[in-house]
Amino acid sequence: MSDVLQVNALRTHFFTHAGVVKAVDGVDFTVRKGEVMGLVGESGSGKSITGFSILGLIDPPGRIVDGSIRFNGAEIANAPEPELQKLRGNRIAMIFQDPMMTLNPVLRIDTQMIEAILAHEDIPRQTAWERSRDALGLVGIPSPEERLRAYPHQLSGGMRQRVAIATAFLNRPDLIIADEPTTALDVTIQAQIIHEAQKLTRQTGTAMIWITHDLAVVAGLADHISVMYAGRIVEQGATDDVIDRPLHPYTVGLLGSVPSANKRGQRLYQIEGMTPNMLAMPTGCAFAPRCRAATPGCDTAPPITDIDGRHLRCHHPQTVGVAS
Amino acid sequence: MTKVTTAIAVATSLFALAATSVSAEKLTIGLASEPTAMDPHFHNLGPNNAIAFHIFDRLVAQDEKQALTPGLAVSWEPIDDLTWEFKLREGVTFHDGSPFNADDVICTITRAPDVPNSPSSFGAYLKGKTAEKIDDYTVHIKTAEPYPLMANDISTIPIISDTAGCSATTEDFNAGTAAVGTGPFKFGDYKPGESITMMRNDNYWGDTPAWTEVEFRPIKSGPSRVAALLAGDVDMIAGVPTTDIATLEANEDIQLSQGVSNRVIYLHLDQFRENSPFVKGTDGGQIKNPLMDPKVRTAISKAINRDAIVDRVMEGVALPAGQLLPDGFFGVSENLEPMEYDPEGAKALLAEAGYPDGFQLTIHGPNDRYINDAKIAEAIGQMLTRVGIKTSVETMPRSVYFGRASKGSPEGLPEFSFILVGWGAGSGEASSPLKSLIHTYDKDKGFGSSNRGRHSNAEIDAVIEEALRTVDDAKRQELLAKATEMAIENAAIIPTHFQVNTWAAKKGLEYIPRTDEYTFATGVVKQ
Amino acid sequence: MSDVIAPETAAPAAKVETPFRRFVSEFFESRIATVALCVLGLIILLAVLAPWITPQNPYDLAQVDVLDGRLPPGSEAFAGYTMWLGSDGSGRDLYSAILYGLRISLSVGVASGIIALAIGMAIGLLAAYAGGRTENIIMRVVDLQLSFPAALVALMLVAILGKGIDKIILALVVAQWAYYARTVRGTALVERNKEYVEAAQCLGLSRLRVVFRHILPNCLAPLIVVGTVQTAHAISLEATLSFLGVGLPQTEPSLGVLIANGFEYMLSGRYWISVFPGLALLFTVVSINLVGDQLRDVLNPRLKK
Amino acid sequence: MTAPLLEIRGVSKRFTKRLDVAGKIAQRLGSKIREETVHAVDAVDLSIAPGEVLGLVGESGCGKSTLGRVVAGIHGASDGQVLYDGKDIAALTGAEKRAATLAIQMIFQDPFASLNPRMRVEDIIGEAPRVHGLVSASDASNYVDEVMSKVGLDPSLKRRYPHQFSGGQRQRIGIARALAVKPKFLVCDEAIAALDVSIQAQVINLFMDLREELGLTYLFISHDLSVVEHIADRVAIMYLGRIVESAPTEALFAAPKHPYTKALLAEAPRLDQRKRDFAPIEGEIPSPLDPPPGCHFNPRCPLARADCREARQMLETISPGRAVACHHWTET
Amino acid sequence: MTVFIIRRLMQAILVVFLMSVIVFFGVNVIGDPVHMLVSPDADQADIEATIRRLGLDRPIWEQYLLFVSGAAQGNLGNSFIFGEPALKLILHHMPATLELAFSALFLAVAVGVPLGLYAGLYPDSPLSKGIMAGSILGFSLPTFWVGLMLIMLFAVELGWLPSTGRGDTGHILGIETSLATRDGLSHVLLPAMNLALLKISLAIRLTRAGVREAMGQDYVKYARAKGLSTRRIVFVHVLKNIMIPVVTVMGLEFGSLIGFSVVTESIFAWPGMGKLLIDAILQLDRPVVVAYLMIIVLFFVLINLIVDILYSILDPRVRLRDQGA
Repeated sequence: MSDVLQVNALRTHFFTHAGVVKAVDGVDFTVRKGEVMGLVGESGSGKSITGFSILGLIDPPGRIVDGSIRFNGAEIANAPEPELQKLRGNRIAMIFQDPMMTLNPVLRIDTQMIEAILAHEDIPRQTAWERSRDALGLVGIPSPEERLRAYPHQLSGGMRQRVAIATAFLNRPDLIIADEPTTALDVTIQAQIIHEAQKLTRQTGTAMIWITHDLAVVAGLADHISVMYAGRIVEQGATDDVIDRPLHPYTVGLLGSVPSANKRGQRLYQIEGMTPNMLAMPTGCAFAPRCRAATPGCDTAPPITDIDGRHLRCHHPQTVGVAS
Repeated sequence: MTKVTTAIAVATSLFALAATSVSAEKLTIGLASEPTAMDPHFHNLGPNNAIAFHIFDRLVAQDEKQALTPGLAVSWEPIDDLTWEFKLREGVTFHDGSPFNADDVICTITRAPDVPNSPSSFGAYLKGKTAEKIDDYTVHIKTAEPYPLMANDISTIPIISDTAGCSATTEDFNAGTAAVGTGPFKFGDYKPGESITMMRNDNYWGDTPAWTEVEFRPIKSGPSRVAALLAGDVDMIAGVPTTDIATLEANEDIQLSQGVSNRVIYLHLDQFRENSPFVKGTDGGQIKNPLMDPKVRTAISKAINRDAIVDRVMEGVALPAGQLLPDGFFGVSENLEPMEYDPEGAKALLAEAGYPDGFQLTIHGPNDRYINDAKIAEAIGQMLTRVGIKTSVETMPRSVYFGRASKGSPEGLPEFSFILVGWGAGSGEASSPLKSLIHTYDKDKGFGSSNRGRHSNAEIDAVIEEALRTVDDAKRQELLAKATEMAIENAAIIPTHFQVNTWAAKKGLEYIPRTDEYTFATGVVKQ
Repeated sequence: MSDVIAPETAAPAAKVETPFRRFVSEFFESRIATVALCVLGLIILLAVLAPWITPQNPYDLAQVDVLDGRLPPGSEAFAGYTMWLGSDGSGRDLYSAILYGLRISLSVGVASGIIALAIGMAIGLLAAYAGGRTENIIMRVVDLQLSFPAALVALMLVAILGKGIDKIILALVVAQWAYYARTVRGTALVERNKEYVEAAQCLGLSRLRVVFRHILPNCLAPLIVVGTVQTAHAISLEATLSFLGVGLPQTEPSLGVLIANGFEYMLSGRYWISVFPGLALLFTVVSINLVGDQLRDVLNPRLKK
Repeated sequence: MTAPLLEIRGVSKRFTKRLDVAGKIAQRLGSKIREETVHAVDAVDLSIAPGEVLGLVGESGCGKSTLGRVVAGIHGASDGQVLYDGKDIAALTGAEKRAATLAIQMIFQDPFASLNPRMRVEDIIGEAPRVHGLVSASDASNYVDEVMSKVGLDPSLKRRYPHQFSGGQRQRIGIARALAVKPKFLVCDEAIAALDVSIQAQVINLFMDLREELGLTYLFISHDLSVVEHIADRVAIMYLGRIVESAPTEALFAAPKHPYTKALLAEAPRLDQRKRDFAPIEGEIPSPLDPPPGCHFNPRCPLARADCREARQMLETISPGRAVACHHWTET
Repeated sequence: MTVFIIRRLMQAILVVFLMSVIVFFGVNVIGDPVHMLVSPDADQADIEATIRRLGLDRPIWEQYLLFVSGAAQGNLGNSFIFGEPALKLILHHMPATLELAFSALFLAVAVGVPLGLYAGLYPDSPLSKGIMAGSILGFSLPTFWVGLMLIMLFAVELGWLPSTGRGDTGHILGIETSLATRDGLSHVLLPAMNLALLKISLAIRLTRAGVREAMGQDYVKYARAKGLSTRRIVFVHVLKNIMIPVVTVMGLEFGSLIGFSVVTESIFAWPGMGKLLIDAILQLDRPVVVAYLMIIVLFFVLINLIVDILYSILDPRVRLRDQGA
């Protein structure tokens, strides 16, 4: 399988009044064709900023300060705007968290879909309209012609997210970045959306980065999982490996925090403390202050280590089972 | 013979003047106030009359000094104590071509006092008068008592056409259909609030005006009016604000003309209430009204620095007043001079009257009626305060002011104690202010209608009444002067100054100033 | 993008960061607003100290002499002091008149602002809390009031009520209370539906307590913003009314009266009579508006990152 | 069985948008407008025993939060009764009423909106006990310290304002505020939904500790099945204003009866499922403004027949402690 | 929608009624119109005749009832001063005010929106800061003062534009307006600028705030993520959204334009309703004041209605709600 996207040592910092926020601070990963990569982290971990960095959608005071993003072999980190514009929505599409907020409320669905095609292809409007209609059909929207004439608020949340997915697939992109696309949805609707996304990626061979805080979602969906903490990927590997045999204490803790049938009625594993202040990061391992395995050696930054084809940033990999 | 040739010479030169100006000369005049209708009888008010007199003639006209001159009547005289005979001008035609005769006069006199919805009719001038047609060019007007002011009264009434105007409504006049007169200009266009346009009447019986077209534009704000003149939007403006006179004088492109008006600015003092509402003791408590004492009134007059008012407030554009009309008007006294400014004398008089420490007083005045009215009130306040009469100043829009000043108290009496007002003698002679301001208030006879101080002196009343019955001009003049002197002696009212009106025109034009404050297109001459 | 910055300031801070302190430090981030506040402070100070720092009491007719009228800046008055800004048509020293005028303009603005705020706040809170028909009626009245230009309402009222500071304040209050009522009601409605109000209900706290202790303090921020803007507006409106001849009395001039009086001198080259009060008005209103602008930025949660 | 601490009998909550005069005139004139009524809660019966944790599960808009607010006394019920300790709360007065009000407290979802930003933590926590005279003014400070310690907050931070705390800490403040009036019963409305996973675990643990320590009873409202499964003794599933199934937790997760419950369980993502195919049920939740006739779930239900569209099946007890509202539950 | 219109109409009736009472009795308190009307030469009998002619001798409530019964038949009374029906007078002056207000509105949008757009898109550029400073100034300057300065500058000093008056009129769609002639347009420009100044500031601030808010919205980010050009994002996505508040607010401000035209009209001697009103107030022409307010109330109700309809056209979210309710 070929690499669609290679991200190396990506750093995206925000230069605020209060100081520099290192939202993304050295992220590496690779996404291969047809593969789903789950990017997991809690709020503030920098997972969304990673997604926006790939698309070149970081606004001041933020910017990519370092690292490379190679898309289909070409370097796109800090590429000129026109070049990025050609990629966006065309080769790399994005799906956002809240479909209520992302669809422009005063423009009809057809306008918003057709413009996504016409921005990249010089084809008759009618053709673009037909392609939009077909795309809506593909994501399971009944009577798509009617829906095309509708305004976003006339559709339910699930419908809107289907529209967003259809729009993402309009130009047959090589990569889709989905940023918490189901967080705002109910369980049954979430299942529907994941179903459509899964179906389409399988059909088209499009690679996907699925950004979420919910380990359970990526467990069932992703081929690989990257776990982010405080701007860095702390653990990376095949889904089964990461979920079943986590190595990083943070991953271990995260998995332990998720309530499930076999822990019923017991106290949950608790990661003490809270997410670090992005303005005042601890030196060395960012997780050290909360880590049960931390030693004085943790105040140096852990290097990336490869263990069984997995990447890890930890001085003390947890080789023995999950804490419970 | 020489007389005739001169006349011809004048006539030809006039003709030549008229001929040269035939080439469409348009005059645009910025007015300070706006007429309320084109119906000459609708509203007896300065701005209305000024416009009406362009389109309509009167039997008797007034020249720029308000002296009576022949209009549509060539002559008038009393044929007995109670009857006046008017001989009408022959060969005059209305703008629509119909001839002018006695019928038009009779119908005018019938219509003028009684126009529907009229806010202020000409009734006052026609009351007690009955007109009678003797022949086509003779009209008799009768009164119940001897009435010397017949011609003055008649000089206010514009004559309308029997056929076109007499049965017409005010709206017909505004639309122009009924606005048919014999005057020097024909009705052109009337856009309320915007403009009034008139065309020259080429068949006018008198001197043909120099202007083929005249447009009047009401621009009420003074500075805007001046700006319009400076910007060249209008050729001439009336009512130049005193503040701008100096600058305009210095401006070579502008020609000013000034003339004293028939308007006196004066102070009325409460002389009928023991407890006057706006007079207080030095401690703020109620005291017996000191204004009833002639000494106090004279002291107040002495405390007023009339020259300062004229010089500082009016920027030199006014005359200090010592009586009710300026010199040159019928019935003024030659013996009266403006009261000398004498603050020490005023203080002494006050002490003599029993007010060595003065008292408290409020002066009330309008702020949008007379030239610089509020500032004058304030200046007077300052001056009185300096002699010990601690005066506060309250000015208000005339809409509020006049009603309160006339009958604002709970009993329907004049509300204020000490007020600033003005009086313009429409008739152009002294009986007008004497009758309305000085004579004892008498509702039934119509005397003292504006006597808001309620000054009352039987001796003066008698002189005034006698004058009003005296047809002989010389004798009447004497009586009027005498009444004036008595009133001033008594300090019945305290005159401060006479207004001087100013017009400004662009270079090459000049306006012949009028004492009645009217702005006539016919008065604008090319230099 | 809640992801961008998570301001976790729980790390022990040197001192407790009260909302007020935070507000103050944010306010002074803008240099323009800081300058404006200083200018405003200076203006207020000048106005307050007017009787002690002016050579003349322009309201005392015994001290005003018409013979001093229309003197250009720098002239000497009869009483001996120098009129640095010249005098007006009645002989008032403009420097003194402007400071006294500021007193009036500011007090008219502030008084009408405070009264309108109090009334508007009470009515707005009542509407928000009562709901139903009461709210409906109140809000219809507010809508109607708002659909009329304040200038027109004030103009009519002053025409009806007559002159005087009290009357103009009353007119301005009537013209402006609705802005406050709408603002309070809008925020109160939002606040009322917040969970902390439900929590207070759950805790059995009385209605009055909930309204005044919980909802009201949270409505203050937008009210302050509206208040500053409306105060500036009131000052300007008073000047306009005075210009139209229905404002304050001639002898106790506010800035508006001074400008209006000077207006007639403009074309005659006596610029100072109108220009200096005009500048004073301008500085006052602009600085209030600038302060208000910054308040809006600081207090508006929508612009917060 | 012990007597229930709290019992909900036939409680309905309707939100009606009435027509004003103008609306009525328009209606006369033939406009199609009408009064709108949202049946947020539709004749619900529930009872909760002392010390029990009842999990109330449903998707957004199903009325679970409204039901929680009716129980907590924030909304009045349109119909039916809420009985605390066997007494109808609405009928109580005076001291009894206050006691019942304070006994039932609520923990809210949004850790930002649920704390008054203009009050210090000590006031947020201490206000109600002081107002109700549970502590004297002089003891208030110590009392606040005590309550804060109980929920794991450092009492030295009590002079701070809410914005100076993290989401998880704020939620603890909210809990402390409720605990300060010594309640017996807590309604937790999505109390952990807005928190990060690692913080969620902390708060869940706190709830469990407090239950043990203070003998609290919970109505635990959540959309998250795994959380409810973890914490609740009994679970009620709600769909469009109605309870469709209730059962002891283990029984329910082992063998769901109602088709909706089944769908929910099947579709919730789980850690132990890998590379699964998501095969969701069709359709979306209908608008509560215009619910389908009969059984509300019928348009999406694989078992639906004609009778499901005609009549609603009431909640029916099928075995001790288990009830289900379905015409065809036996068919699986 | 129907409900909406009915509600508005009911409000209108109520307000018109209240307004008539307040104004009728209020104006009655101000002063005595008779003393404004009669010639100073008039004696007491004349004054009483005038009082009778104007019906002012009746008790005020009787006058009011007469007014109401007249109003019900479309007669709002005759002007004391002009003797003509007040309604006719006002309608006669209305076109001048409307053309002024429309010109000002046009200026406000045509100048304010582009400037605001720029200031919102580049908030940190010096030009934007200049625009914002200018807008504060525009906010703060009293209208009357600016009007005078405009006259001083453009009419007196530079002589480019006429200082006062309305100028020649022509016909557009059968309506007499000075917007149809060159001369007329040159007359409109200054007063319209004067009147527009405040609204330009408002439009700038509104647009800027809207743009800044919109630019931070997810839909803009999403549009960028779709690869749309900046031009399309700004002119389609952003502009269409901010036009909603801009149109709404500017529409509502149209009412205040008419209100503020009182000031502008008196400075520029513009023969509109505002000038008529202030004259009527100063001269206590009660029927005109009352009629003016009646008409203005109706006018405002109408404007609000139009704005609400426009709003629902521009914002699809509102449209649906209207159909539902």
